[in-house]
Amino acid sequence: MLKIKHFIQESWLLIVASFAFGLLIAVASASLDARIKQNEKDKLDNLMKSLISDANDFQIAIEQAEIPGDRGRVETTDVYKALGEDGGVIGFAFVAVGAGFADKIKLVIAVDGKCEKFFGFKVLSSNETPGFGSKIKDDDPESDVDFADQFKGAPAQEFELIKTGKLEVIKKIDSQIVAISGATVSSDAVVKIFNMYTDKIREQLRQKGLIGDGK
Amino acid sequence: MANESQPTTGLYKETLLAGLWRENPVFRLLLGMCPTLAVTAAVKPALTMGLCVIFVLVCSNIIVSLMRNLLKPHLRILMFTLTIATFVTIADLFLKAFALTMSETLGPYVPLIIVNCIIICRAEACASKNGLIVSVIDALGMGVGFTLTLCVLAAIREVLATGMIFEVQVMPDAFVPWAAMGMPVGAFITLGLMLGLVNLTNKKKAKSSCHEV
Amino acid sequence: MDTLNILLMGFISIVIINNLVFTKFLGICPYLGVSGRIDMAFGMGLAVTFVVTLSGTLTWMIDNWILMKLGLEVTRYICFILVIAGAVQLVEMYMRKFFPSLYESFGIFLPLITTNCAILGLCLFINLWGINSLLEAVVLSFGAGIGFTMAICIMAGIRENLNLADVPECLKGAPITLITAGILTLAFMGFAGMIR
Amino acid sequence: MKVNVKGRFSFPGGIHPPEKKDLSREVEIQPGPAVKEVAVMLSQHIGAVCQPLNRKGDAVQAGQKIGDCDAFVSAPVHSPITGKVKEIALRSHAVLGRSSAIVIEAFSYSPTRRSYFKLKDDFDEKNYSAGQICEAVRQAGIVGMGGAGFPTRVKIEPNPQMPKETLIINGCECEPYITCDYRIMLEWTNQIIAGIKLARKASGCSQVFIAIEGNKPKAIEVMNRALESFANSDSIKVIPVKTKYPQGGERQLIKAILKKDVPTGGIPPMIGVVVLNVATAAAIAEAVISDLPLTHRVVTVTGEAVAKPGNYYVPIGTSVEDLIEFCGGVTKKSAKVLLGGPMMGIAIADLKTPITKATNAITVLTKEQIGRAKFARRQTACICCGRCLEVCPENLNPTKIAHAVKYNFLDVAESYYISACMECGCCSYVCPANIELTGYIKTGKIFLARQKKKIPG
Amino acid sequence: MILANVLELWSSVWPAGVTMLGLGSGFALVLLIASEKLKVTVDPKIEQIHEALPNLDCGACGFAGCGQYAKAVLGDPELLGKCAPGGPETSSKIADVLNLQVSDSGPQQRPIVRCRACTADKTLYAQYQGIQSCIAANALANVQACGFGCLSFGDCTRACKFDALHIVDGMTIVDYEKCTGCTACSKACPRNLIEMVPFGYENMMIVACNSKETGKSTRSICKVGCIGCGICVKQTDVFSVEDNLARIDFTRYEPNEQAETAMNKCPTKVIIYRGKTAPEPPQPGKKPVAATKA
Amino acid sequence: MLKDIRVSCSPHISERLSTRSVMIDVIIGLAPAMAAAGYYFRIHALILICTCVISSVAAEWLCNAIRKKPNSLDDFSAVVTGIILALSLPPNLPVWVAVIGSVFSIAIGKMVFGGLGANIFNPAMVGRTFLTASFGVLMTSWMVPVTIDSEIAKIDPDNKIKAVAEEGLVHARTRATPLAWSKQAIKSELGADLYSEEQFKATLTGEVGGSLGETSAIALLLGGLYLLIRRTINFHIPLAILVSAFIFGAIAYLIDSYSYVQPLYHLSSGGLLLCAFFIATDPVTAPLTRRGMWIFGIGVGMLTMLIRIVGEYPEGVMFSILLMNAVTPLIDRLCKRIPAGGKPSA
Repeated sequence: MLKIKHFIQESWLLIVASFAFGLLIAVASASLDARIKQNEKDKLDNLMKSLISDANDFQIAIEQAEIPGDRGRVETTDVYKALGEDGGVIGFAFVAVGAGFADKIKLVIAVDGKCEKFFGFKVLSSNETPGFGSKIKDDDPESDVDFADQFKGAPAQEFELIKTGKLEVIKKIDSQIVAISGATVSSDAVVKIFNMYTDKIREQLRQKGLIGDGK
Repeated sequence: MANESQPTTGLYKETLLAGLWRENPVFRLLLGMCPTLAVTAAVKPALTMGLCVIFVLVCSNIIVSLMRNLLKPHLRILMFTLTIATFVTIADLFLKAFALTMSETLGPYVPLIIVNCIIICRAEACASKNGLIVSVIDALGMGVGFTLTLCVLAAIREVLATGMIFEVQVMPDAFVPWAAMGMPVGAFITLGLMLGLVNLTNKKKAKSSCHEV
Repeated sequence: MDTLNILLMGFISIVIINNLVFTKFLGICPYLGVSGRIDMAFGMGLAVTFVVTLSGTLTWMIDNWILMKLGLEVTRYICFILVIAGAVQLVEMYMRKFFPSLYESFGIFLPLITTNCAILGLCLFINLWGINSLLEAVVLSFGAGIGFTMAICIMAGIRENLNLADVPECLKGAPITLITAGILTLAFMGFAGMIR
Repeated sequence: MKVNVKGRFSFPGGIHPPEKKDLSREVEIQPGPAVKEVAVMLSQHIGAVCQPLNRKGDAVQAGQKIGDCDAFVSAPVHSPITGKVKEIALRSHAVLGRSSAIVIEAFSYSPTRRSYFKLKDDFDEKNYSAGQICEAVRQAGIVGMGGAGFPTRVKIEPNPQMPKETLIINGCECEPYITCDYRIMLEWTNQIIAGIKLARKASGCSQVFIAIEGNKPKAIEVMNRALESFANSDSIKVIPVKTKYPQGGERQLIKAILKKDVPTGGIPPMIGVVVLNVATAAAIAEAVISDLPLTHRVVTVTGEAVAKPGNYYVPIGTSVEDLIEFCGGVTKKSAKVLLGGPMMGIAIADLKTPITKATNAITVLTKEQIGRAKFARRQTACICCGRCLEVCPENLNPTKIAHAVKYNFLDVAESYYISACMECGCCSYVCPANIELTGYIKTGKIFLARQKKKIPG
Repeated sequence: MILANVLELWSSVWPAGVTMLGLGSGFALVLLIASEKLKVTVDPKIEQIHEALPNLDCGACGFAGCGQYAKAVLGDPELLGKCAPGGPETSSKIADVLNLQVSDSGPQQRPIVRCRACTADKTLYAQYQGIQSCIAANALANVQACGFGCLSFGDCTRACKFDALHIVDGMTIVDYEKCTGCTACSKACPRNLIEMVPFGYENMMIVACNSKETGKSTRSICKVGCIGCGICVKQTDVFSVEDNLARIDFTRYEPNEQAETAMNKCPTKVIIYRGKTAPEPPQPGKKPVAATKA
Repeated sequence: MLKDIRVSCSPHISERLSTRSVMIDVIIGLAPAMAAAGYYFRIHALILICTCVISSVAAEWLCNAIRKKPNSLDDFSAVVTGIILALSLPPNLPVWVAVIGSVFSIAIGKMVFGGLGANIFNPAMVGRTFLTASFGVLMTSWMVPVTIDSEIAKIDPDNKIKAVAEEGLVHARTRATPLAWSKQAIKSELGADLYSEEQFKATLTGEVGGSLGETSAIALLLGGLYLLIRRTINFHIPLAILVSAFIFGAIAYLIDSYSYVQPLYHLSSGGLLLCAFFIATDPVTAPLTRRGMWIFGIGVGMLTMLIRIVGEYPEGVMFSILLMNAVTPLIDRLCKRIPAGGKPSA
């Protein structure tokens, strides 16, 4: 039989310490929390701003929008609306997540106010192979055009990944995306993320009445 | 060597220096290999990592040293890890608050400081047996030794993998970066060769135990 | 069927493609220390597999069912490590009592499982990857353990061979193990991009 | 069991080195040198060492027993000549290093050529009982004359635990150069068959195979002819086996003929087999019928460096030096003197080494041969080509064992069954890296034996 | 004001503290129960003995390591004193743990090499080619003319964990400063040349020969071999001659004049000093019979 | 009467065979492939092979000098490594990359383990994999054989793709290897039926883009046959690799013949033949026992096809070799030989 007294005797240090450490962490967290939140928001804002350069402010349009991902998973994301000078909605932006070559890829994707054209995307975080997959965010010195540039102004519909194409094909803004040579998986991942989110976001925006129901 | 007229100062000095070379945690004690390999693709994260480790090491050594007489055997390890985890959490929060990019680069390797063998080993080997001052000095020595090692390794890898150090180009333009050095391969092989070099400096008599023909 | 597919893919992925040792540098200390002989390595691998499955499952439960509900994510690390350290100590005591010979051969490395980054690392990665089903968490944890066992057994086989070779004196032990591990990571690159 | 005489009986592994037997194969057995002094080793065979029965200065007769031992696995030694015991002193022994020997100074010894043995025409093994044969064999001090020298009586004596069924007479002589068994088979055919019959009777075996390598068609023919002319020969069959080394090894021979494996670490009687050398069979006949002890044997003196290679009938205890001298000495190119053949023979440095009952040949190799052979060339690293595994007749992994010994991992060597190695030398022979595999394995075995002896528990 | 701040902080902080408290006490409870229920009664003595041992894992005791020995010695006190590197000091420590009276095991055992032939002293009939190891060479008869002397391939130096043996000019020299008396060298020597003797004094007088050949044949192959002449025996009865070889009874040996005289009178100078401060052994006075080759 | 005699352990005679003669055999076996490379890539082949051989030999010499070990150049193993490495590199690779590869092969792949015989991994493949990881772009820029008119790339699959895409190429100066384009074709859903009799013939003669020595199947078969006849290699490993690769290729082809090329095509293209005859048979890194060799060969064939069919890389040979090298000790342990008389009792 274990006696309470015995238990206290043996373990008081651990109990006291865990309590104290719990408090310590909580205090630290409480004092730093605001800053951390601000940091994260700033980063997101900056990225969104760089995509939708006309925007003055970003506000949450849909909280925790649910996106059914591949293999039955559900991803949730906040959709922000970008407000222009006049306070009108000039675009939407959201964080999109998908599986990359090595790890998850997080993108910030921006579409215009009618959800017809993309403003493009920025990489929030990725862990792609340096030199290959990391080209989705870096400039490729080999080719004359950026992979990400292909999305700028592209129509918000299903993308198709193709492997080779002349410069004109890359430069041409359409739903054909030319893969980065040697980093097909990463390119594919980006295209898949776009395809996964576009329709669902548009649907949800429609439901909320934030955009018209397509003409 | 300890100066005989000033035994305590000598001891402190020796404890401090031990961590730098003679008992360098990476080269000699082979501790804390995971961050050594994982965060040394570039100097900057390596340095950040090193600083975090110093912070956690010093703090946890202080706490462990203070409560060393109250420890019960079956809860000893638990207490150590608890202490370490607390300070790692705090360090992590600080990084997130004041160096967001770095925090993202290091990713899960910051919380993994908790299981960095250096810290728990120092807690076990030094702090739970020694007084406050010695523990702190030991922590500083070990931490600085660890950081320096990390930085050296990171510098080699960063130069070869990107041609840059601290994101400043140091190699001529004609240099084509060796991407592999930034990958796991580079980490393992560079560290392996460095360990070999360090072993070479050991003046241990190489005794071959095989029957040669 | 779909779930099964996810589980299978996740398992293969963590065993081979995202092997903790080769791609995430986790568990290097025991990897260097206990890979001298195959039987020891195998035992260590099994011990790690057991602990990692246990703690992966437990931490997932605590994380998703308690901490996230209470909004106490900040204490995540401290809770994880508590769970792991507790689990390891339990295993250690249990083994000491019922499998003394096994306990002897592990020696110092059993308590070191606590500080085996592979275990905490996996718990963190499960959280990071946003695994949201218990079953998947269990499978991934188990797979991580198997992956570790595989890596350490391969290395032990190689090191047993290297015992009978004229390795330069200064490279014996840890250095040559690291270099071999480096080449192994090169080899495992071949699997890259197969899944995910 | 039906035996296909034309079949090529063989075993897995093995090699086929150049035979080089033509140096001495056509030379008839000749009497050896007129020795002035012989040194009879007290330890001539596997088993207990004999105790000398004489003192310094005693006079001994030819054939007189001069050393004996009570142990079961032992055989007495006899003086081959009439003379005086000069001293009991240390002499070089091919295996044991310095070992004590009875040195006998001859009063007068004239070399003979089997003058005192003649097979009687009315020979019938039924005249002898099994016990009688065994005792005669024991008293004559007969040991295996093929190489190892295991006391023959122990081999042929019926053992209730291990009933013997098959007697294999080993006439393979697979080592290069050596021809003494071949000559014995050609010249003493009848005597061998008499010996075989006696051994069959003593051991109670029901079938007898005489294994002769395919490269000795003459011997096969002679044997077959002799068998036909003898009564009671129906259970005795001559089997031509494939010409390769080490076909003459007991285990390989049994594998080749009976397709059975002798358990590792075990002996042939465990599976009901006895293997006797042809020379041993001849000696048995001599001992049982004429009551003559084993005091002489046929030794092939051969090698490119010997002036007059041949097969000689010499008293046991003759020194190698005397024998080589008798064969016209050696040419200048000589570089290595071997007791036995080039595969398993032991290189000796001290030419005063006396020959023993188990010495079947003295081979003198030339400098060129040495230079061309292993270990004179530089050893390179093992490239794991696996040739040694292919030729190993015991299905071992020689390179692994050798390297384990080299780097002092004896437990690894043991786990690769170092003890099963019979040191035939095939692995060293084929090794392209010139690694002395056999040497390492031998070293490892000695090492292990010492370790087991010294460390308690 | 401050109180309000603290209260506010407290209200945001307490859940963390309480959760941790719960978790901490939960684990403490589980571990406590486990440590009680699963307690293994390890004899604390084993740990103590293990601590007392030098932990070199040299195997001199005949066990796989210090841990194994600690266990064994607890079960069987007879095994006490087997730890050579630790010496009597360790033995007494272990005895303290075991509550035993340590028997005075006498002076420490140290190895002596019973051959003093340097390369020039040795006669070779032939040139050895092959594995450079004493065991391998010894498997062949007559690698050297002397079948008893040191082969100087250094099996003992390889066996020594303490770097205490060296081959100098064909002679095996023990560095008694480094030697711990672990007996590894004496086990390694295939010719059993290395004998463990009680080193009662800093330097010990030894007969540095192992040849059991007759005097005549010893002389014919080695300048510094014992010929079994027995001159030393006449000086003091510490010496004895057996199998043509002089021996010293080390249990009775003490440095005195008779022994000194015996050493000086030895015709082949085979009686020499060995030890920490032993002088260089003298060269034999008169030229021995020229070595003959076969 | 006898002076200067020697003693040594038995046996006292030996076969006249040495490591060097084995290596020279391998070099002779590689000669047809080198000749084919010389024919198709002219000066590129010469430069690349010379660079690799010279730098490999120099690296080995240097490593030995540093370790103060006797020189081991005379066993020619460094030459073999250099040649195999050169043959598995793209023809127009810059010289300095080849030097890095050779040095890495010899130093990290071989010498740190203790030199020839101790290396766990095939040195040439270690070097090639390192180069692939480091200089991905350079290592996948293929050159068309000079025998093909550079204007009309008659077997270039990009023509087909072009026909579909109606446009030119991204990198007009480089051409994909047959395997790479088959992979591309599959991914861009053009179908694998681009395969034709003519192209198969081209892979046999070697008139296609690809690594220096991997293009000509006939030359490699010729060399392999020589080694088999000389008994320098056993037939087990090559046979196991080719058969298992064929079977796996066939399975994939049968499942979806639109997406996967015919199995024979897999055999004749890429590095599979070079691997089967010259790389996987490297005795140092392959298992010792027959049973082990079968397992090893099947493993290499299987992994190669797995990587080719499912994986990211068009060519899987180097990875599968390294992977199987890594498990070779385990295979050897699994296939431990039992003495003829069974395990000794007790």
